[in-house]
Amino acid sequence: MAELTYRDAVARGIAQEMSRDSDVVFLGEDIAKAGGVFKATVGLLEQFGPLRVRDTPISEQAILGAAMGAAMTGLKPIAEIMFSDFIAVCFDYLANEFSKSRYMTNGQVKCPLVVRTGNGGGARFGAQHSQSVENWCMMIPGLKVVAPSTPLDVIGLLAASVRDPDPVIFFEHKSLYAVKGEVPDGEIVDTLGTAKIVRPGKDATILALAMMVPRALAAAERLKAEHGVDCEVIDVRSLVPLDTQTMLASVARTGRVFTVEENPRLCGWGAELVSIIADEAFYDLDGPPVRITTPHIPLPAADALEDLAIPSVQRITNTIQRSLSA
Amino acid sequence: MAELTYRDAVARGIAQEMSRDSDVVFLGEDIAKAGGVFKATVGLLEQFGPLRVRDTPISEQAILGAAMGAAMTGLKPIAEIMFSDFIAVCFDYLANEFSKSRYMTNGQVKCPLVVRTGNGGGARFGAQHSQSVENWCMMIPGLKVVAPSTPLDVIGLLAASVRDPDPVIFFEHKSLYAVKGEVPDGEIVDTLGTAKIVRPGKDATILALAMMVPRALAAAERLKAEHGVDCEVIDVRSLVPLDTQTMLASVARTGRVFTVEENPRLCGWGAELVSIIADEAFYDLDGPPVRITTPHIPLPAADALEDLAIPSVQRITNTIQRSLSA
Amino acid sequence: MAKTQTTAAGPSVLVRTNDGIDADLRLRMYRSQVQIREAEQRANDLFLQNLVKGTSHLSLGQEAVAAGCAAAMQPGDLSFCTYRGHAHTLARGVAVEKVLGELMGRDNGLLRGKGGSMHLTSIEHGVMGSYAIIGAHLPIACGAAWRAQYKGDKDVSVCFFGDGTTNIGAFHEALNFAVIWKLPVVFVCENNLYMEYTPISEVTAVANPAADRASAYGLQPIMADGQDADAVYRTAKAAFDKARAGGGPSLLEFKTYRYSGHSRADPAKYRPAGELEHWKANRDPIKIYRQRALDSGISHAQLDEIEGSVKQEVDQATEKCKAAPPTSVDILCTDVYADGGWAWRN
Amino acid sequence: MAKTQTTAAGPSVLVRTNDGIDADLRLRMYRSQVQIREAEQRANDLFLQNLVKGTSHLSLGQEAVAAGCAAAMQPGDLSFCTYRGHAHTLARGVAVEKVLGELMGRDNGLLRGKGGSMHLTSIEHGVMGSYAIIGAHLPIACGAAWRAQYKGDKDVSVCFFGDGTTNIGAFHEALNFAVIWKLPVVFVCENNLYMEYTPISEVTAVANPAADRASAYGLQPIMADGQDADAVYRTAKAAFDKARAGGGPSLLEFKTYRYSGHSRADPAKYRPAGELEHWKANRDPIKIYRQRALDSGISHAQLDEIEGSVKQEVDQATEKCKAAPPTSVDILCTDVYADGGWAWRN
Ligand SMILES: Cc1ncc(C[n+]2csc(CCOP(=O)(O)OP(=O)(O)O)c2C)c(N)n1
Ligand SMILES: Cc1ncc(C[n+]2csc(CCOP(=O)(O)OP(=O)(O)O)c2C)c(N)n1
Ligand SMILES: [Mg+2]
Ligand SMILES: [Mg+2]
Repeated sequence: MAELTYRDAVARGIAQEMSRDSDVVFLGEDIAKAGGVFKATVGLLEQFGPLRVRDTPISEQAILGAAMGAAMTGLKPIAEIMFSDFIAVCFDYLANEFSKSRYMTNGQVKCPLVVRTGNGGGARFGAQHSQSVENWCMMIPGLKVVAPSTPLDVIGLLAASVRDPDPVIFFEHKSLYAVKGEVPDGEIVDTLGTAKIVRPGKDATILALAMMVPRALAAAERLKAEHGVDCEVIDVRSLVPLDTQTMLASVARTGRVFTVEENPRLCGWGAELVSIIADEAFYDLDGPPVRITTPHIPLPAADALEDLAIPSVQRITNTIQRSLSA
Repeated sequence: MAELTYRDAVARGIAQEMSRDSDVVFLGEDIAKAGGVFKATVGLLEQFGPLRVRDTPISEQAILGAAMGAAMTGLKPIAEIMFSDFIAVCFDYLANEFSKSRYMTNGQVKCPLVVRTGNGGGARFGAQHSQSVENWCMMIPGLKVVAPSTPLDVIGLLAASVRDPDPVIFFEHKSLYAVKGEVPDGEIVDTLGTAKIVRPGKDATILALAMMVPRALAAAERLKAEHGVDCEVIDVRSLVPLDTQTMLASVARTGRVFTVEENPRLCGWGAELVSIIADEAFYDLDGPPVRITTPHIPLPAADALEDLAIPSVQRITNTIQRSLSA
Repeated sequence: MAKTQTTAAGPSVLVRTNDGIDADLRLRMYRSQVQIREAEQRANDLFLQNLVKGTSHLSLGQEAVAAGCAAAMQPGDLSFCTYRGHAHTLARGVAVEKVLGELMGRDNGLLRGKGGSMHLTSIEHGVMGSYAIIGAHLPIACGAAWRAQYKGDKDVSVCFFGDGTTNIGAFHEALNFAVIWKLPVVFVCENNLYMEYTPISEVTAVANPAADRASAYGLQPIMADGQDADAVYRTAKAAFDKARAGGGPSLLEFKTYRYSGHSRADPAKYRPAGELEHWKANRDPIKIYRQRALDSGISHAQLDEIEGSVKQEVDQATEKCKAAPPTSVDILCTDVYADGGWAWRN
Repeated sequence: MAKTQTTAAGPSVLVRTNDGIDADLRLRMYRSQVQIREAEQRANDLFLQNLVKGTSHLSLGQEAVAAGCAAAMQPGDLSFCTYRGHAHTLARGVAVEKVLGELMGRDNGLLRGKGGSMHLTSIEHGVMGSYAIIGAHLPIACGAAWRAQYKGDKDVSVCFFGDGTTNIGAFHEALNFAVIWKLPVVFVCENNLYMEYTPISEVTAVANPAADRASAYGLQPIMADGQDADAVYRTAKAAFDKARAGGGPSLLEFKTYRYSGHSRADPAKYRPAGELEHWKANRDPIKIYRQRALDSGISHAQLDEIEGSVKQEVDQATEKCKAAPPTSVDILCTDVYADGGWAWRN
């Protein structure tokens, strides 16, 4: 058992998988010699050498294309896209290429690769370096999409992603890199497609992802302390595959559901979840499902504005309290 | 009054706006001399000359980037992206550039441009040339998103898009290009952000877009004839701005709602609409909101498979009938 | 051995010599070209009979590039093709029936109808896919070559694309990437003078869209006659040999011409009068190669026999496809994920 | 007049001559460089005091490029910058207070805190934006130039970017596009030897990332010393004049060096020992230019006066920013759309 940052968990997760399987290779901008701009990949070049850990030019299409070609022919590449906003310059590979190639070729082409990327706001980086773009990937058939909220989950879900035979997009939250958590020694492997009840409760279900999980938990504590409301908090963890069973069962118990999404509102993952719950758990619901999201705006840079945009513990608390007492 | 194809309506709409305003310019691949690969822009080069109607290289980033730079400095460009699937190779401009520049610059930068693109399935073009990707754009703050279903709406909404001071993504449905409709003579200008009740009804609301509108209408007729169920069909037309009032009012009358989406399921526009309705019209609903979508798979090429994938009149009819009688 | 001759001003031009190509190889390349011609013409006929749905992009007129390159490949070498990929797929040995079946959406198709004309793929033949988003497969080919480099495998990745493709961003990224990593990948530009309907010269800053860009990646400009399978073969083989030996990537440009429109929807009215006729009369790869074969001592009879057997093969394939059932609807939701299914939820 | 000297092998090298630059212009360029130096250093100090949040990318060491280019522009010419855009923004005349205010997230900031360090924009000064996705603004600059061409406006669009940017797809698309449309746009590559932390030579197939690619677009290779504002001015002016006269685009490469890390997070440990010291001692643009000014007959006093007044300006700006209120939270949802609001629904 050791205390590890989320950042160091990334390096440990990659190292765990690279140690185990020599087909795992790693490429990206400034990831090798410099150890990554978020220092999340420090030491990997030294440990695994320049043939397996490779710096690239600023060529995101080449990075993802190369990862795909390598995956198709026997490697298990991990590709870093530095900021998830940059997915927009190589989106074709996610939207049209490695997501669809297995299906289009009647199962011939396989793409066991992982795209790791720094996602989310809170660092005052402004509109082009702060977005939460999980839904850019969730909406594409053929991808798997994961977003861990703790160091432990980083390692376990990263290992599961690397071992998964399908392309996985792995969203690391930039504002969680410095967060610490307990991590057991030895190999850690988790399971994709499993949500986690991180706080049991009976009055309402809160669905949250990544940086919104600690905020949802804090809000749940406040709701309990200040209003006597007992919320169940579920860390969604994996958007595809989606653990709808855990979420539907929770809603069946609590009768109410709230999503806490860092993304701008329209077509966020919460919309999909609400549409599933509204359809399949309609008669379990005692009141409207409510989405708490960043407003549908680009993210501002100034701290005062950014803090106001992204769902805060306060806003989560107030929204839920008001809705439950309506 | 004349009968016009959806295809010819595109050219007429562009011509109407280019005649009116010399700042309207048009660029894209094979759009000028060849009149477009879908023959939707025939005659424009002849009418407006090579300075205003310009063929480009296969450089989608250059096309959208140039449109943006021109729009920022005083022109009102219309840019064609031949197939909407190709938005993936120039997604940065939609996701990060012209959508966000006004906000980021505190209102200084304006981008009055239109991106026209051929969207949707039915032509047996396979997974990379058949997608319905309205949600790729709907989820981006700062864009407006339109998808007409009739020749008349093509002209009116295109005119409204060109005159709009914000960037508008205009989805033309490839399988509707040959469809004919009555169009009055003279100038036609419609309003963005307005849904249209295309069939009034009292038992359930069907929300549909583009090619799904005629299918929803046909299903409504069949539901009436075969099951005595009277459905209201709403052509959503504009995803951003979204005419939630028309839709919420309809659901308040009917008590039930179904979306008919051509996109693969996850994070489709229907998810967003259902999440709004489930929240704001919760107590109006007499039963679960149900989404009828293409399954969450890449689109197959073979006719038998493609027909099975995209919501058919039959599937729409059956789903609604079963759900209403459950 | 291929010899190249470098001029001060322009790209190097391949000198035709007769060495390195024996009768066997020549007959193989002849057969390959004739097979492509026949199969593509048949695809067109079937389209006219409404038996091919969707689109298709034929390589009529461009047969020598596919045949010459495939002949220069070794088993295990990998082809990355475009939507205009029937020719390259056939050239690597995929059966005509499989290709036509796919175009027709039949259950015997190469991909059982899931991919269609634009996505022909046969991993067992080294055909790593046909890509329909312009430029996307150039970086992908780099990745396959990276695997070979990393694993010490001796195969070469060969990536085919058109002149129009040289103007898209992915081209640039792939070329730079391949060179700095010294990957065993060969980029083959088939310059057929047109992008979709627009002449390439109207949209490209240089005269030779690939060769004139080679120096931007520290590469030698290499061009050859794409209507002459021998020239293609030698040029390609030199590049493949170099890549296999660890010498890194090459960028080849073959001048060629397509006889049909861009796709089945295109009557190709944009061509200047006489251009098509000129190419057909004077630059037809099969005519040129038939003469070459005769000159090298191969008999009319041998060539006629090849033609006959190819016709028969294509006829038989056509019949089989017509008789084959349409794609089974049971496969609609299979093979999205590696578990064989499409489940995105539990 | 600028003279270029073309060698057979390499790019043309600008010869330094003294013509065309009078004392006024020289003092302006000196002032501009000193102002950038002071403002950037202040930005760094404010960051260390935790008064600048988020990231920032300084142009310390690269002042001559910004100053020389801006001096060569005419009013109405348009600048397209990157995240490393403070220098170019200041050089076009935007007030230091506006820039520092923006970095500090104050209500007096250029964008009232909505954009931040990476997105400085001032349309009234012709600063058409700072773009933080590598390469995105090259096509955008083409579009602005297209408008000038179409409308018969006489302004030139000038697009600044780094060496690392030459390896991304948008660079390639923009260059080809600009040339075939013969647009009045000038692409200015500031080669500061590094992309983020990686030396540019390790990831680029050619030695001069911009100049060695010019021929791929039918352009002349043009390089100049980026530490010498006169050389920058002359090279830029020649290109702007050409563009203004309808002669089409140019691609310029200036060799330069950044003194600080890539961004505020970067201690720049990857630099070889002595490299930074060498540039500071021997290639500092302000030192070089101070000497040049003295050599041309300008007095120490004149230069000292400029330095003093710039320091005062930056001090005053700093105080104003410190005293300014934080960005008003009322603007969170304004200016998403042209109606001033963000309403995506009724
Ligand atoms: C990114 C992208 N843009 C546009 C297209 C549409 N398109 C398909 S083929 C083609 C022309 C390609 O020309 P070229 O590369 O010369 O190949 P050819 O068809 O001549 O073999 C175009 C524009 C596409 N498939 N992908
Ligand atoms: C598409 C994209 N990829 C990566 C980045 C991250 N990034 C920001 S600056 C930079 C280095 C740019 O190097 P260069 O073009 O030389 O400019 P410099 O910073 O040296 O001025 C990188 C990789 C980005 N902003 N956008
Ligand atoms: Mg071509
Ligand atoms: Mg640099």
